[in-house]
Amino acid sequence: MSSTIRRHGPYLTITLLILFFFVTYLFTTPQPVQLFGTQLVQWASIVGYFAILVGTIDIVIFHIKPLRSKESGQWQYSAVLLLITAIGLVTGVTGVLSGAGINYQPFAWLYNAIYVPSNATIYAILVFYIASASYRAFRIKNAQAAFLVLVGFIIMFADIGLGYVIWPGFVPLGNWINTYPVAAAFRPIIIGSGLGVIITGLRALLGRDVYGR
Amino acid sequence: MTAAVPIWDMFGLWIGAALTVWLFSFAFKDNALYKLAEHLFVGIAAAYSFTIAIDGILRTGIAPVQQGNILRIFALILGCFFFAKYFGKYSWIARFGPAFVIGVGLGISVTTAPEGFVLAQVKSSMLPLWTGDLLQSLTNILMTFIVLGGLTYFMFTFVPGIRGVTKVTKKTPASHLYAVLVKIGIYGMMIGFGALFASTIVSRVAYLIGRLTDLIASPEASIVATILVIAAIAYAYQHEKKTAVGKIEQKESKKNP
Amino acid sequence: MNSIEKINKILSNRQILYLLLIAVVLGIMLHPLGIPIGIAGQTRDVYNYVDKLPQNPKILMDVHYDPAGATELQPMAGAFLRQVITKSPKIVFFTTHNVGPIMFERLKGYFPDVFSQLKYGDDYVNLGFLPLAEATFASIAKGAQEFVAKDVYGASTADMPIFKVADKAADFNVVVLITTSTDPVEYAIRQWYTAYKMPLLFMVVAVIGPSVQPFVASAQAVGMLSGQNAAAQYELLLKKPGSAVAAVDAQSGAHVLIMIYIVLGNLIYWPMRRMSKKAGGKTK
Amino acid sequence: MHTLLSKTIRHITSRYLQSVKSILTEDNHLLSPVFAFSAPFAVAQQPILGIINPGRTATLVLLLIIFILGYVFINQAQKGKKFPIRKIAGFEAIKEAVGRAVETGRPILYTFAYGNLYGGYAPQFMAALGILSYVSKLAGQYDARVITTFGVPEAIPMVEEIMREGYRIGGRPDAYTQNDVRYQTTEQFAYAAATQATIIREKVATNIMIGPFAAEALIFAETGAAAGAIQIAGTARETQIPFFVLVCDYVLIAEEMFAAAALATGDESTAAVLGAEDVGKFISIALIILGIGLLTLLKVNLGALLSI
Repeated sequence: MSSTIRRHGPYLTITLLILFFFVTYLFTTPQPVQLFGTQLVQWASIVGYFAILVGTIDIVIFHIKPLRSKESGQWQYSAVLLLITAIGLVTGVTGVLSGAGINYQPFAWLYNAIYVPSNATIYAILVFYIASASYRAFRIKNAQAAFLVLVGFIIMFADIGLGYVIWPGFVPLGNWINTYPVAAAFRPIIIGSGLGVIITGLRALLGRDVYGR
Repeated sequence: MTAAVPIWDMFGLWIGAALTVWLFSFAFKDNALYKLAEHLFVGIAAAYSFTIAIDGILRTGIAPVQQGNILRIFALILGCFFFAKYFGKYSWIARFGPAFVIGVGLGISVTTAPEGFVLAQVKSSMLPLWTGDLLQSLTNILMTFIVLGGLTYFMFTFVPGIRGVTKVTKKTPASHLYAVLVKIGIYGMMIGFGALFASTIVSRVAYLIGRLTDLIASPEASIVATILVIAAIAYAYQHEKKTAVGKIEQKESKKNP
Repeated sequence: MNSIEKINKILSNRQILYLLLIAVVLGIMLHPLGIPIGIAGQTRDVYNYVDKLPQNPKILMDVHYDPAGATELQPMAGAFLRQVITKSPKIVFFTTHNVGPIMFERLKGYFPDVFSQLKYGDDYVNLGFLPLAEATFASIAKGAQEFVAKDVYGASTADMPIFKVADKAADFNVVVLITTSTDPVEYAIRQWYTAYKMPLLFMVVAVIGPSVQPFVASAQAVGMLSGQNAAAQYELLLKKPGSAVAAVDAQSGAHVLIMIYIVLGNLIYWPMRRMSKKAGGKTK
Repeated sequence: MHTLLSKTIRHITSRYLQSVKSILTEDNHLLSPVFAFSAPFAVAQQPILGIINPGRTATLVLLLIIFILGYVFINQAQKGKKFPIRKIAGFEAIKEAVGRAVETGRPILYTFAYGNLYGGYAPQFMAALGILSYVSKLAGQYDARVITTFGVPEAIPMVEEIMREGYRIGGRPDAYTQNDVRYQTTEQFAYAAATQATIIREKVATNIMIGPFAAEALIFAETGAAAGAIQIAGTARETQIPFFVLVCDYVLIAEEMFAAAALATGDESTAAVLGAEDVGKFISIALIILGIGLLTLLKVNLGALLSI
């Protein structure tokens, strides 16, 4: 019995939930059923917090390993990481439990000094990659690439002030490309992803692999 | 306390500037200071996420239970299932947490995707080919072909000529039409990708502007951090020459000049 | 090595390009040029839409961005708030990005002129971070107050007056989704527009702008602002230029540098291809 | 900072506002933004047939068509019916790419992004794992080394299993080492930095990136190009496709990666499901053509029918 639950339980849970929402969304159902549906989505949302907790624990575990084995060139960094995590957790959890939340001053100082600038910078590095990629890759190798480059240039001119100075028409032209052909170009991808969701739902209904095995 | 705040603020600014410069140095060369900054970032991010999740559980999970919404306790129980994966014997329980999330997630997305992602897009693709205005009409015709071409491109199984893979395929009108539509689909997508590429440059440059704005705010810190990072990069080059990888690289470069 | 190969070597030196890029952006930021900006139709549509909102509009705002995206999105959010503040709005803020609570505090600090006119609990409320999941969007639509028992500051939401008028999907006049990612856009389309026909207004980073375009074109969203240039245009339409307007000159500079590199890359590409063909080598 | 910013703003503003006045009065639309169906459709208020929620009939019909057809197709596939899949250039290039690694004696890098298996990106991860099984089999056959980097904690045992199995089928079970399966945390840039370092340090000959990549896509593609690797990429995250199209040698655009996964695993039921999806696209095409025809010739609005 318990082995049946272990193996089929998760799939059965998924199937039942999909069927429940299928019925309640498409057909008229009594009020209590609707309210139960509201409870279900609220729970599913709150469970998301626990997934974040697990992700954090995974990162800590990942960095304990090199520290234990004294992996050369890595354990020092892992030690720094674990230290800062510990400091952050102590200040953060103190703040939350004391009622000040994330605005607890020491914790706020930590994230304002370290997290905010690092987060912004690590994305900003990408500007360098896109610059060098532009030089090396934005080349008219064939007709398709020529098309891509042409559209790219028009949009670039439309996006910056200089384009407007060169020819004021760049702004409406860019706007036209964005609102009409670009919308049309991404439409098949969106229709495809919508159908993909339906198909994933079908696979889940049939108890096939959605996650794991 | 009042006297301490500016000192801490100053210290925070310096750390922020140093981290900015050190992380930027990665684009030039991987070095020790970059790694230090990266690990500080990941460490604090982990602590931050953990804290904010605990905060969230208190606000949306435990507080309602205290206020009398007893059913909310199921959310907490389902959440605790996630931790079962760390206890070998009970790790099978851990699959029920994700199963619940997947079930609800698919349940609400499968029912809304047909209208939101398929039918709405189909409806707005039904454009009149002649509206009386030449430019609008040409635009509609262009859009129609791009959409139809793209949809054809993403068909994988029911494609003309596919069953004759082993035989010599004959050109039928259907396969000609298919080839033309696929070509239109590819070119249509290139318009989209070109626009996307150009827009991406806007975003990435904006990030850089944002960072430089902050660096200008604390010039002394930025300059000190830059000098440190130049030293670190120089050290990384020196170190690389000494290590085995560096030696192999040098040998290879001698072999193939 | 002939001259073309030499030029190619200099141009493909990443370090030189990176330094040039920093120099150009930094230089223009310190000495702005004052290039005029043209206003795109899409931005004006958003401006007009907000302009036509009724008095006391009920607004739901998802602050889904991080410090990186703030450069583009914070000016948009601020400009929107400045435009709507004249109508004495009721705004429910929440965030599905874990850095969102910080970004909200920064938004508040950056636009004191807006928030000083709003009373917390009566005119606006911040529900804090909620997990980024489709279920979160569905839960909010079914009743924000019942879902989140305590706001980001730990105060009970049960007796806040704002939730008497702005709680469920049907209450809101417009939903503003400020986002760096396509995930919340998709969730909003499915759980807010499709299920409840809530009017969506997107404010997105330029990276995802084009891929969100079909939703705007099919009228599933009432409008979209995409990227720093749209933020600058919006600020200009409001006649309250801010940090986005200040940044567009540096944008122009960086773009011109990148365009020059693209053109040079193409000018070099063809002779090099011919050369390598002559040498019998394979091009890549 | 504020003084500098405000100085900058004041400096520019004075010049801008002059031009703004004229801009404000112009209409910069090339076309008026009016679409055929830009106004929301009138939605029925009463339940249809007494039980179906108003406005959701079309959804029900579409869902039922695809569910039923999908079920029938899967059944047919299990009974031996073949669902041939069209040629996919990116998939066919994998053989060539593995060959390149064998020739040069350098490893293949296979990376498939970061995340978890219970979010919306699970299908993409599963497709990536399917293609990995194909790559590891080829590597086993032709004596190449595959290094896998990823940031999906739940996938660690699956990847180990797939790699071991692949080498075993290829006839070299001893070629598998745990060291080549590298889980690199769910933190985006920690994963990105680690994978990038792998590309450089291992001097990979072939770089295969398939999965729901975010901003790190460009970092990998650029680094791989700098390392001179032959690159195959695939993602259904449309924001990253342009970089792959420009920088990589072969790209699986959006859903092509699912089709490639079906080809890679040879699983007929996956191909059958693709068939059901194609029916959905075929319905879309038919509706669009019909709708356009009715609208252009008879001025009849099919869209309204779809809104019941």
